[in-house]
Amino acid sequence: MEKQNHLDIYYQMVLIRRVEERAAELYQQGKIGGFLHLYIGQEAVSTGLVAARQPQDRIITAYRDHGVALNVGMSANVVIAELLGKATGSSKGKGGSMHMADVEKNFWGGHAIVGAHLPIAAGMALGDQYMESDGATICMFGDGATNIGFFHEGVNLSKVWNLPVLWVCENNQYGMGTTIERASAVSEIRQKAVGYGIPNERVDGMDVMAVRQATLKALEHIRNGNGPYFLEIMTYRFRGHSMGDPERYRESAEIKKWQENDPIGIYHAYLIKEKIATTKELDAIDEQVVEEVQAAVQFAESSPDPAPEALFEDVYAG
Amino acid sequence: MEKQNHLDIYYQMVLIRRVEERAAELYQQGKIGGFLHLYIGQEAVSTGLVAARQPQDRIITAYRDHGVALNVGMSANVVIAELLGKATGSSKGKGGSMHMADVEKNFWGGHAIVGAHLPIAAGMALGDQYMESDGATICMFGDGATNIGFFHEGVNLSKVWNLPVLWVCENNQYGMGTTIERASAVSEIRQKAVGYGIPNERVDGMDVMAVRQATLKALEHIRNGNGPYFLEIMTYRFRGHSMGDPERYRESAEIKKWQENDPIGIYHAYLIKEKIATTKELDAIDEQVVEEVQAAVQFAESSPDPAPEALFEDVYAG
Amino acid sequence: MTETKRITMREAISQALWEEMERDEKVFIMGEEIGVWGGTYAVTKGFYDHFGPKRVRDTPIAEAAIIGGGVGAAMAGLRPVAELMTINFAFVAMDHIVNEAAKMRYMFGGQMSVPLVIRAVGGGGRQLGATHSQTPDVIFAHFPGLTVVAPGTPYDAKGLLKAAIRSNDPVMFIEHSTMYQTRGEVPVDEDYLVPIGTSKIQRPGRDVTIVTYAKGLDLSLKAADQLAKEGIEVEIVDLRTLRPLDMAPVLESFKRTNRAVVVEEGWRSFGVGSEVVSRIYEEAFDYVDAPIRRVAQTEVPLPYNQALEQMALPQVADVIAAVKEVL
Amino acid sequence: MTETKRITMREAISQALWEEMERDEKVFIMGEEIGVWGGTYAVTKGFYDHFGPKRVRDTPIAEAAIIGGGVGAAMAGLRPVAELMTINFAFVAMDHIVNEAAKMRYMFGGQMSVPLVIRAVGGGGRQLGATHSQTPDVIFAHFPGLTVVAPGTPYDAKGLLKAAIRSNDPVMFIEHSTMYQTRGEVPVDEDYLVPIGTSKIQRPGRDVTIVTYAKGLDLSLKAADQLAKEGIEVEIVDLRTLRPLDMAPVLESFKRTNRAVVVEEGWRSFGVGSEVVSRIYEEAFDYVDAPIRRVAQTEVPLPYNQALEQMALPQVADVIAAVKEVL
Ligand SMILES: Cc1ncc(C[n+]2csc(CCOP(=O)(O)OP(=O)(O)O)c2C)c(N)n1
Ligand SMILES: Cc1ncc(C[n+]2csc(CCOP(=O)(O)OP(=O)(O)O)c2C)c(N)n1
Ligand SMILES: [Mg+2]
Ligand SMILES: [Mg+2]
Repeated sequence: MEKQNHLDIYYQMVLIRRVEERAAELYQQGKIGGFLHLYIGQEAVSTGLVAARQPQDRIITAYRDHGVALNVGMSANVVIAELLGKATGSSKGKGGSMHMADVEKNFWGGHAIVGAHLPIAAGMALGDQYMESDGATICMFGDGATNIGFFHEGVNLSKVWNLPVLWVCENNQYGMGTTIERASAVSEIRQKAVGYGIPNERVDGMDVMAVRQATLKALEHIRNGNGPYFLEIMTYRFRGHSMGDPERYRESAEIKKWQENDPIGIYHAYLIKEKIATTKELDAIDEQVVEEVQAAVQFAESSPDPAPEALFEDVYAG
Repeated sequence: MEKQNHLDIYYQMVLIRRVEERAAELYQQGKIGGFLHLYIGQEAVSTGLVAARQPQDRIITAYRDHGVALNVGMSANVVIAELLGKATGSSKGKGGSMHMADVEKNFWGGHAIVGAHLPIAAGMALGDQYMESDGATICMFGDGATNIGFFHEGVNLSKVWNLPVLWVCENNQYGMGTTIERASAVSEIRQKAVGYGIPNERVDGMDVMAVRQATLKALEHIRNGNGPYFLEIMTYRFRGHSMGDPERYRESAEIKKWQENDPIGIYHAYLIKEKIATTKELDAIDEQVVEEVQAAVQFAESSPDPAPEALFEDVYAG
Repeated sequence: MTETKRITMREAISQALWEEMERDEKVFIMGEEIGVWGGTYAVTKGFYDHFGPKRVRDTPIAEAAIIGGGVGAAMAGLRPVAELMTINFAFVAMDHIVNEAAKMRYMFGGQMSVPLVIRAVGGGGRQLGATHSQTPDVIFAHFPGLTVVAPGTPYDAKGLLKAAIRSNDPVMFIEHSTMYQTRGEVPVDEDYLVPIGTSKIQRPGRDVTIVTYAKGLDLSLKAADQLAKEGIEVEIVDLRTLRPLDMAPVLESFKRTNRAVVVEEGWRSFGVGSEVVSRIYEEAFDYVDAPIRRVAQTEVPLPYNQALEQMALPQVADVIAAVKEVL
Repeated sequence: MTETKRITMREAISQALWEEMERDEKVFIMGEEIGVWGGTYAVTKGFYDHFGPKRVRDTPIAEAAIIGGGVGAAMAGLRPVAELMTINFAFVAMDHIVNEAAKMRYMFGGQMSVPLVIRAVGGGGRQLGATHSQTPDVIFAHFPGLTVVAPGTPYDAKGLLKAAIRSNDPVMFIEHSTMYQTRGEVPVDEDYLVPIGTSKIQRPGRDVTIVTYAKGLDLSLKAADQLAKEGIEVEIVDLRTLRPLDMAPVLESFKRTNRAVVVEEGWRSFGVGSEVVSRIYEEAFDYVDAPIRRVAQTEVPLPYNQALEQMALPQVADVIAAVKEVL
């Protein structure tokens, strides 16, 4: 990996963090409505995945989607504008936080119905297989999502049809307020892949390099025509499930413990220790991000609302 | 096991066979409408299961339900009357072949939507657990049914809540015209149970004693409070999926091979060999069954259709 | 006179659940985040601590198992109240609602009952986007065998939910996410019930009949207040139950006013209003003085942007305009 | 004059699929038993041998994967025709139909298209029991973003299915299991299409307008023949598409006849008829000479027993009686 790649990864993780911190403020100010699911604490997962993919690889995820959006190169401008429901937002203000997407960048969206995008991901992978592209589809979902029927049907189909799909369970150990043990028959999620005969691996999701490495290996397996692969990536969300979560279900000590494992901090330390970058260089990135986010908020706030006619647009392709 | 139990098992298997042979004729004569799924070839499965259960154990199955109906002690009269849609049928002529049930006998029905009865079975088992009964729920389903989301959700829930349910996959190797390999990620169905951490076993479903034995063991496990158990029972249907199946998907040689393994023939030989019964005794049962079925057809044919008012009955309990 | 207390819709629903659980050991609740979390709309806050994990059951995210499990438990003799976190997730459990719960009794000639209540909160107006903002009540009402209840006041919510829990049939009980703070007088008596399948005049008036339910009641009451200032007195009939649909009070009112507007939050086409309009014409044709109007949601998936979303949702002003049109 | 050939509904649908698969490599079919078996209604017989397993894809019994997979493949640029063995299983895939396929484009501001056709055969009358005999077409028509087509003649079936496959939107294409043998003239030209969203007069007449579709058309045509013998000339307008609903030919006809009956196979309450009736009154109030009548299914889950089932289903005699009532 080139130095520039490393810096870019660092940049992406910091960008996600800062965008979301600002989003939380904008939410508190009533400028963002609906649900807002923050990715803070989980940045290494999407960043590592995207760092390992090729342009022809699709990515699709659930509603906790700001990370992927920024990783694939959507600007903070269109992301924040979408959060504010503006016409300049990535989904023209119609999608909001849960529905970021940029099809040009092969990011096929955040999806709000738990697990529903798994069969869809299988279908997209079928598209690539059918058209003999060598692209894979990376499909991310939560630990909680592995208990819904959609998971079963999507994963089973991928194996039966040997589809080029990388299943990625982001195991942040809770589905809203429910621990894995209270919702899932097995608490090591990768064990579920065994029931489908799909090769699988558990990965430290606080270490962006580990995620990238595992993803590279998995994508190679898939690109060689071996069908689906399954990653369980261990992570933790530092914030509530969404804004307004009373968080009665976990101790603050547990959160603290995980926060000491901050994926950005870990990567920062790694870059310094391995002498890949200097503190000064990273500080410069930190500053750049702050400015970028500031500008993005300004862009978004000064952007127009969708025109009334927009209400009727895009119901049908026609 | 007492001799009488053995004779009763033999009787049940022969009864199922003869009732269904007659049903096939009645179907051809246009006296039975809708779908008719024959159990011929699979008799040892339901017979072995029911032979092992206690009265407090519920049983529920899919649309291929004549076997269970007769095993639990529903008379050939009410079964055939139901096939003919008569008022004297077990579901008053409203259910037909796919919807036999006798709640008094703890048989909770044949169910026509593939896999939908699995979550329902989990719910019934919850009922028993909640009410501190020591009954278990035996839930039967096909190999094809293990690919639907309902399977996943029902089985997962049973493990999470430690429910007293015995999952029984009747692996007859086809879901309609589709072999397991073309529909399921794993071709040994019991492997799916591993993904839920549920103890499991594969059983020879042409051997009624083997089915009974495995069921006894499984029910004991469940009754001891250890939660769900999973049996994969290997069997084969000698007839088409339902009446009118073109059977383009399998060779007649394959059917022949399995027919040599007739569960009734095997059990007959066993009873003689082990000197449990004499040929004469078994012949007598054969004859008794023929008469019983003949009488049942007469009963059914001479029974009245439901009264027109019945159309409006039982939509609501009120 | 019956003693009453002024409480919110949230409290009314919560009390109904609490009281019925206290009254009957066989009543229990299950659903996503109803226990430890206390319910995403805080309706079941405190239940887990009081009733414990046996009767307040957090479930996996598995709607078919929630409803299917509820159907099975009900068949086994319990009285489950299964909660769908939102009605939008009912589509995930659709088969168990319309094919299993609704048909079980009939299909087996009356051998089985499914005394299951499905609580589901729906409605738009909270910027939750297209998949999370629906008011698809009408599609459930299409299925015989199901009972569909959708109250618009705390009084009705409490009385109907208690009646639903005591009913031996499956009941889809629909709440509206923007109405939990709605206040109203509710009897203190723990045995008061509102009979399922009865419509009710919520506001008397002589000029126009508004037929509505749930969120539509809210809009209609506000519209009525404003219209009253202009001397227009609307009578508001609240359906409360969509199946079985009680048209008697609607027809009785219409035969006096000879004019009607139907107000609902869901999409217009193939909505609740279409049925109500058809029935009025079928059963009171000779009393019609003006074309009956429908107020409903613009037929687009609901957008996130607040202004657009509000444009699509029916508003008080739309109700007022429709009333004036039929006058 | 266009050359035509007399074929069955089954052949018409089969030809549409075959021709579109020949025309466009991106069109493929997937579903349960459509390949090796040849389709449970033999519609895709011979397809597997001709097009091979890549384009004729047997699936597991997993309706959410069939429709969800179809949505994904469509998003990726293919043109899947996903078959639900029967429309009753659509409930298992309900979320993917009404929340995913129908909303994908809107929710992402037009970035994605879902050119998916969902073929589903429905209808009663074959003694398949309550869960397998439904005609729930109306509930799909309630959702904006979805297109719902339900042809009643081979001509329309072929032309509409071809148009559906070429459409860039998700289309629910509903067939009726008792109509596969219905015969009619169909153009030989492989590029003839029937535009989606257009109703059509299937039989001209001056006395009463019957509005119907699918199986209802069958009943109505038979009723019309009998009524003609008594000198009553009904005009039959076939909706063909339920969403978007084209009311223009209905209103045009109604303004001439001033009398209407709406005929459908599904349940009456909250059915297709309610919407049609409401729209006629809304848009042609001054032309109404008699209350409009609806002919529909009795509101019970369909029983297995043949006599009872037929009692519940609308019959030709019911159509005739309704026509006489409005005259
Ligand atoms: C079908 C469905 N059921 C319920 C919900 C409500 N819901 C949204 S997120 C969520 C928890 C999901 O947990 P997990 O999959 O672990 O993802 P995480 O939020 O932890 O990233 C739930 C229950 C939903 N959106 N869709
Ligand atoms: C949800 C659903 N999808 C499809 C069908 C149609 N169908 C009925 S039986 C069947 C095959 C089931 O196979 P399996 O579970 O192996 O049971 P078997 O018939 O072999 O006993 C199918 C596809 C259905 N009834 N329900
Ligand atoms: Mg999680
Ligand atoms: Mg099978």
